[in-house]
Amino acid sequence: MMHRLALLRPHPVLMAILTGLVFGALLLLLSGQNPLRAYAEMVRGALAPRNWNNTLVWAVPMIGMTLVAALPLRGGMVNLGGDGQLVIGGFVAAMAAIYLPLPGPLLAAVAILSAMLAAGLYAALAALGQTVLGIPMLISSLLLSYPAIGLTSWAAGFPLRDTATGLAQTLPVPEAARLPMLFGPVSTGVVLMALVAAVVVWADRRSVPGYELRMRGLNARFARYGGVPTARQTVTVMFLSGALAGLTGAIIVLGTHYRFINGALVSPGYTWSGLMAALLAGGEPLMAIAAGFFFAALQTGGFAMQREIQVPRVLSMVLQAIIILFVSLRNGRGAARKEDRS
Amino acid sequence: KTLIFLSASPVSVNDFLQLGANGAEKVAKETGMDYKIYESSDPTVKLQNLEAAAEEADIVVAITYEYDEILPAVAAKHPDVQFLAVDSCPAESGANVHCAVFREYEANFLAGAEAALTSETGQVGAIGALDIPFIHRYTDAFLAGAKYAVPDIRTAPSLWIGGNNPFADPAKGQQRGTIMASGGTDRILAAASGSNGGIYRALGDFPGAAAFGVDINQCPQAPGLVMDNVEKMTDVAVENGVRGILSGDQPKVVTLGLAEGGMTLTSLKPGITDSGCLFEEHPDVIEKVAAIRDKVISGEVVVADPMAQ
Amino acid sequence: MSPILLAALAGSLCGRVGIFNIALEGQILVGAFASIAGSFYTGSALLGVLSGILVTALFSLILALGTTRFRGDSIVISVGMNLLASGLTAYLLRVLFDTAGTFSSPEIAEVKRIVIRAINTTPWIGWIFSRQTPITWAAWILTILVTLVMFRMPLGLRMRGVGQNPEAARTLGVNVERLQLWTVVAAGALTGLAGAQLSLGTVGIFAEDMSAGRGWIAVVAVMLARNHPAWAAFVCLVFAMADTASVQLQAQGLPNQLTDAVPYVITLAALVMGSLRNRKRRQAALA
Amino acid sequence: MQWELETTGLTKRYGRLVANDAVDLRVAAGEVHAVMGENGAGKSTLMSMLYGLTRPDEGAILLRGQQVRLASSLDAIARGLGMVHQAFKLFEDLTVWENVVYGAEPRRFGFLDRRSACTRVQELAQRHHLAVDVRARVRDLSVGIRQRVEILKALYRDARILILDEPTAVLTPQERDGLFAIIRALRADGRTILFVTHKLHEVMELTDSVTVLRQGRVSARMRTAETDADAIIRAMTGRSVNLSVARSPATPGAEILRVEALRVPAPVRGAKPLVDDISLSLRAGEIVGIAGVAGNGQSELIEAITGLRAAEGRIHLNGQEISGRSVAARRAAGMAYVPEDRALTGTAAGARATEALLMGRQHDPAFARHGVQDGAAIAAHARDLIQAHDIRITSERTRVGTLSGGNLQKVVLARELDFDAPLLIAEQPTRGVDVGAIEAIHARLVAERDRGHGVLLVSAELSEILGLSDRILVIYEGRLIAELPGAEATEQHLGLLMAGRTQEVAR
Ligand SMILES: Nc1ncnc2c1ncn2[C@@H]1O[C@H](COP(=O)(O)OP(=O)(O)OP(=O)(O)O)[C@@H](O)[C@H]1O
Ligand SMILES: Nc1ncnc2c1ncn2[C@@H]1O[C@H](COP(=O)(O)OP(=O)(O)OP(=O)(O)O)[C@@H](O)[C@H]1O
Ligand SMILES: [Mg+2]
Ligand SMILES: [Mg+2]
Repeated sequence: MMHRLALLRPHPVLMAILTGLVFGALLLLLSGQNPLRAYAEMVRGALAPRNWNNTLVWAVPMIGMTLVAALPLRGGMVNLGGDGQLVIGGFVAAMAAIYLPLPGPLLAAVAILSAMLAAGLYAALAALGQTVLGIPMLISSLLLSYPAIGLTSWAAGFPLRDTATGLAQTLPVPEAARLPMLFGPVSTGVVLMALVAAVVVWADRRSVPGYELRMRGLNARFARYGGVPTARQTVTVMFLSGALAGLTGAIIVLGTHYRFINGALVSPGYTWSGLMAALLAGGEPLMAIAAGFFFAALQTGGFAMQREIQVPRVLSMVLQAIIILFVSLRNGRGAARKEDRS
Repeated sequence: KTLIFLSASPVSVNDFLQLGANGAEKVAKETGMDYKIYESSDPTVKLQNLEAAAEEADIVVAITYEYDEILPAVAAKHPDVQFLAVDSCPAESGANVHCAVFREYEANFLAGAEAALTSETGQVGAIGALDIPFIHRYTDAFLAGAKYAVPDIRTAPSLWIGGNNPFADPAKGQQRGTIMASGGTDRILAAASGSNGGIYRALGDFPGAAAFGVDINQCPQAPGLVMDNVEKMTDVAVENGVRGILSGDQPKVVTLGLAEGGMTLTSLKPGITDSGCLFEEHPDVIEKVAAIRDKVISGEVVVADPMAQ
Repeated sequence: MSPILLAALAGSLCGRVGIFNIALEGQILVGAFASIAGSFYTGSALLGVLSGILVTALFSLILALGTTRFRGDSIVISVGMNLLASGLTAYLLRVLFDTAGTFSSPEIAEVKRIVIRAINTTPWIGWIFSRQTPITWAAWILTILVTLVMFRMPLGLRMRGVGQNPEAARTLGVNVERLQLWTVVAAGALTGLAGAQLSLGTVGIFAEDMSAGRGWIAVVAVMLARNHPAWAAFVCLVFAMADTASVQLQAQGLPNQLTDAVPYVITLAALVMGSLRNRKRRQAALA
Repeated sequence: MQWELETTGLTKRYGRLVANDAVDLRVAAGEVHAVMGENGAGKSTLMSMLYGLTRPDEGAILLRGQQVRLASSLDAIARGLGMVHQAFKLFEDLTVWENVVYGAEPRRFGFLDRRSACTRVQELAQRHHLAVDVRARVRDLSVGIRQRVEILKALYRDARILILDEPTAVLTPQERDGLFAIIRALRADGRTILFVTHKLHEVMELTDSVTVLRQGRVSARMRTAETDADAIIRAMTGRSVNLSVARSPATPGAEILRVEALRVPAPVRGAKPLVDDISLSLRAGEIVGIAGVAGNGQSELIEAITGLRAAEGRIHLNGQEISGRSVAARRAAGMAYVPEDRALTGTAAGARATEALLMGRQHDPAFARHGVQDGAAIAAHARDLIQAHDIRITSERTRVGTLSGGNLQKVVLARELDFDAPLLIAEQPTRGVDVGAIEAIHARLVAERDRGHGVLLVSAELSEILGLSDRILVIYEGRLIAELPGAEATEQHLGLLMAGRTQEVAR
């Protein structure tokens, strides 16, 4: 009955977006700006052919971190440690690319894989904290972020610093390990991420592990009853989630910055935006990717808006937040998740 | 013609960015150019903004080291646009890239000397936002200057703000300031940008203690608590740079220190009266500091660049 | 540490009535902003603190109504609120005060600190007891008060019941949603006070994102203390000592990037040790 | 005549479903009044309207002739109504006295007056012969004692009219007799009791008058002394029902399941193990019933056997040792399991029928190759099961959360029977299922046995255990305390055993 009602409701997400835009317009009016002009700049800044590349560059890590959050969420788990996993991925990718004596494309591949492995293992630590020690994953994943950020930032600032610059950053990654450019600032990272996203969507719908994870998200007890090894699943899913974060970090390092720069992976807030996109979609990967893309466009548009008419781009943050809030109020989602949290 | 000022973070976050923006605006007005600011807050957007600026402007001013990586490539793609990198210089770059960089350590050295000469407890220290090489140009040079002026001065180990928000966590600044002052340090260099305010508040509880501000004259912000400021004249650097580019005689790299007037202490600026700073009570000390400055300028005293170590 | 303590009290109140509040970070930020703005416009520290409390209480209505009336998920709402707080304060900073980054002004009246002359400059003791604002002392009194209310007052009994079994509370005539709503709003007032202490009490400055993770530490404290206010206060105390110790470590020459992580690592270690102790117990529960 | 409690034309609709249709209830002061009816007849709905939990769409409630509006249970409590719910509503982590005074606490200077609260609850309990330790935590109490706490809650609020919704469903016959004594004492005290039950003999034994509901309407109103069981059944169902299953004697074959010294430790240190050294054996072609009052370890025993709960001891299934193995491995070794709670364990409300019916066989090569699901095969399988078991559902893509309880149970049964496993564990297979469906499920279980499968049946329903089991094991406080042949067991005998009174049985 409840479900039927939910299906009948007219596009709750669309309504939420509209409400967010209305609120944003009020804020703009409050500060003496023309909302239509601001929104027009935003749309142009995100979607005009000239700016399309920018959105794409932003969307790649954004979607990466969305999947990082969506994967566990699909099974009713929450990974709050995306930041830590992201920096570990980025750092390991940089280290491997700089210090491993491997030729060309192999170097990039090894760098990416080792980033995924390291970040995945780190995330699995939080999962083991839950399955072995009973520390809620919500908290252990969050806490584990801090030492990861601290350690990598120290390493980039001291022992492994590029002394040619005054910054806390590592040496540049050799040319050979860099992801080839496709067009403009868009690297082959886009292709990589698109492939990974497609695999996640497919696995969610068609694979047995995807089925098991979905059922667990709907009712963890039911999944256990049906023979799904939920403890092992927790560890596996967190490993994969972390590995995706590692991939994201590697793509940023090997495709955009060409070195590990202290703070550069965390400061854009991909992790939190991604978590929100995933929550917005209730963990459903395709919807989450769409939401992630939407947020990427919103944020890129926000930057352009600030550039063109000096409207603070934090406005796009406010828009995002309001959309999230309205979607969550309208859907009353998350009933399935309460199971795991207790 | 169009001048675009590029900042890697919102200009009002940091006083020397604001100063640079002021300089850019001033010189644009003087020379009749259109003027725009592009602010970013993130490495990816920084690149987008740089490219958008290169498309649109005739002269692009990019401030801080954060553009070192990306400037050369973008400049190469836009050979008719002139670029001025302020505060840092890309390693290899084309002819259309000019640099104006600072020797911050020189002025910090003087501030340290002034601190040592005015200290009552005989102990000085420095608080930086982050433990990164660039900020050691402030903290280490400050301590070196103190040792130079008063060889038996005690120096407290430097403290760092750190955390999630090192450049804007005044509460942590307050805590660090209190801890350092409680340890008997009464002259403290506050090299932590937005967290500085907290350091000043902390010193309010310790009669006789004073801080050294950075980038601009911060004395009015905390009356009676700031001795002097290490000023970084980014406005001068921008104005002169842009003029030089327009007239076509701007050298590839300009370094600005005490000699060029690019770095100074508030107390050493000519015609300062209403600074609100504590140094005004120590004219004798300022005289000594001015003497040290002259020695630095003449090369008699060589200040080491902590970043070069 | 008093901002963290106040936020942890707020978190344990919410937890007791069955609402998991991870919006503390954003609430502190809103409180910090509102009290600075209030103080700036009225010229009175007291009014500044009050406006911080009031505005944050209003802000927490999002969580209060969202989880009760609209049956939303508290995690999603909280994450949205954190983002909203960060964006909105930064936006208003530009609109109202025409600045970004930090805002300070001579017109901001600060909360006066209570200086105890005798110990003012004594290491440790002086740092801890002297130069504290009335808000800090209030925070400790509130800790006692909240604990008393929770375990010695009818209201606290009702709150605990609502968190455990809302259905049962409802059949006994307790208006569950209303109690939850007011608890979350009261918790919002506490976080508003936390924000006021952070901005008006400590420095008289507002800086973007100046909550800087303190709300998350409070969340961790609440989880460690299982919603017990006194235990949460104890965790906060340990955390604050770890934090102060980490500054001492800096002075020993350890880089701040490493010392920053010390409090979290200590917390993690405490969690691991605690659960190793309880491990046997749990093994009997669902495998 | 002035009725103590009266409703006129009371109506409650849930969408198109009319749960209560113009119900006229008339209860005299100082009587025990039974309300009867099949599952879903509307009994609980009526009671929750009387207690202010649900608001009627039409009609009126009159107390001693006065019409009252009950906006919340607070109103009902204020007017002297008290209710003990079908599912207890207690705070497990709070003490007995805290549970009792909750919402009406004695105060001193604004603080909770714990001492006077304790003494008042203690006195109240003594006066009404409700033996209970007022300082104990509810989580440590047995079901029977919890019920006393519920009654205490109502009495503490000075309830003149006490509503008991299926209070005996979870009690042993002996606990039930204790409850009846309490009820009689309350009646002697001048209180009025509304008593909802499915059990005819209880009505005949205890009550003064009966109201029967059928499909939301009052189908009969009678004095207990002037009626008989048959008349009530006819009023309830419109026909006569025979619940006993016709079955031939068992022909037990090889051993299917052997459990040796199974132990599930307690969650808190020092407490008694939940399952204490249980050994049992089940053969092909027999139904073994496990009888016991809810909460005596039967759920934990089953969870330990199915692998949902860690346990010590050894379990052999089909000659294979399965202790310590995963749920999946145990299922693969030949185990099907109908869990006690179809909505919380047996299915997921958000799952489509295809998904719910696949669970447990997701790795079966018929449905997946190399981890890739065969959507067509899965859908076909679901359609087959839906048809074979006559599950009323729109399509195989419908989410099972929209099904009624009986149909949801069919989904679980269909899936588990389809495993064709030599061992079927059926836990409370007919709980909350209506009479027609019960007949069908019982027939299925017997058919399983006759096909040579072993059935382990857990039920709180004595009639079900007695009617189906070839052998009966009695569980009490985590131990098996008796085994008896199904043919010889009587309800009285079993009841004593379930209460742990082995000596009295021996005598
Ligand atoms: N909140 C509700 N929403 C929709 N339908 C409901 C609701 N509560 C009860 N119903 C429906 O109303 C009818 C009457 O239910 P009620 O619980 O009163 O039956 P009952 O006689 O107490 O049954 P049982 O013997 O199983 O306890 C049922 O069909 C039930 O599904
Ligand atoms: N809380 C509720 N909200 C919405 N619908 C409900 C609720 N409870 C019951 N229903 C609906 O009422 C109907 C009857 O449900 P109920 O569980 O009482 O059936 P039942 O009597 O146990 O089932 P059956 O008649 O198949 O044995 C179903 O369609 C169910 O979806
Ligand atoms: Mg029913
Ligand atoms: Mg009922």
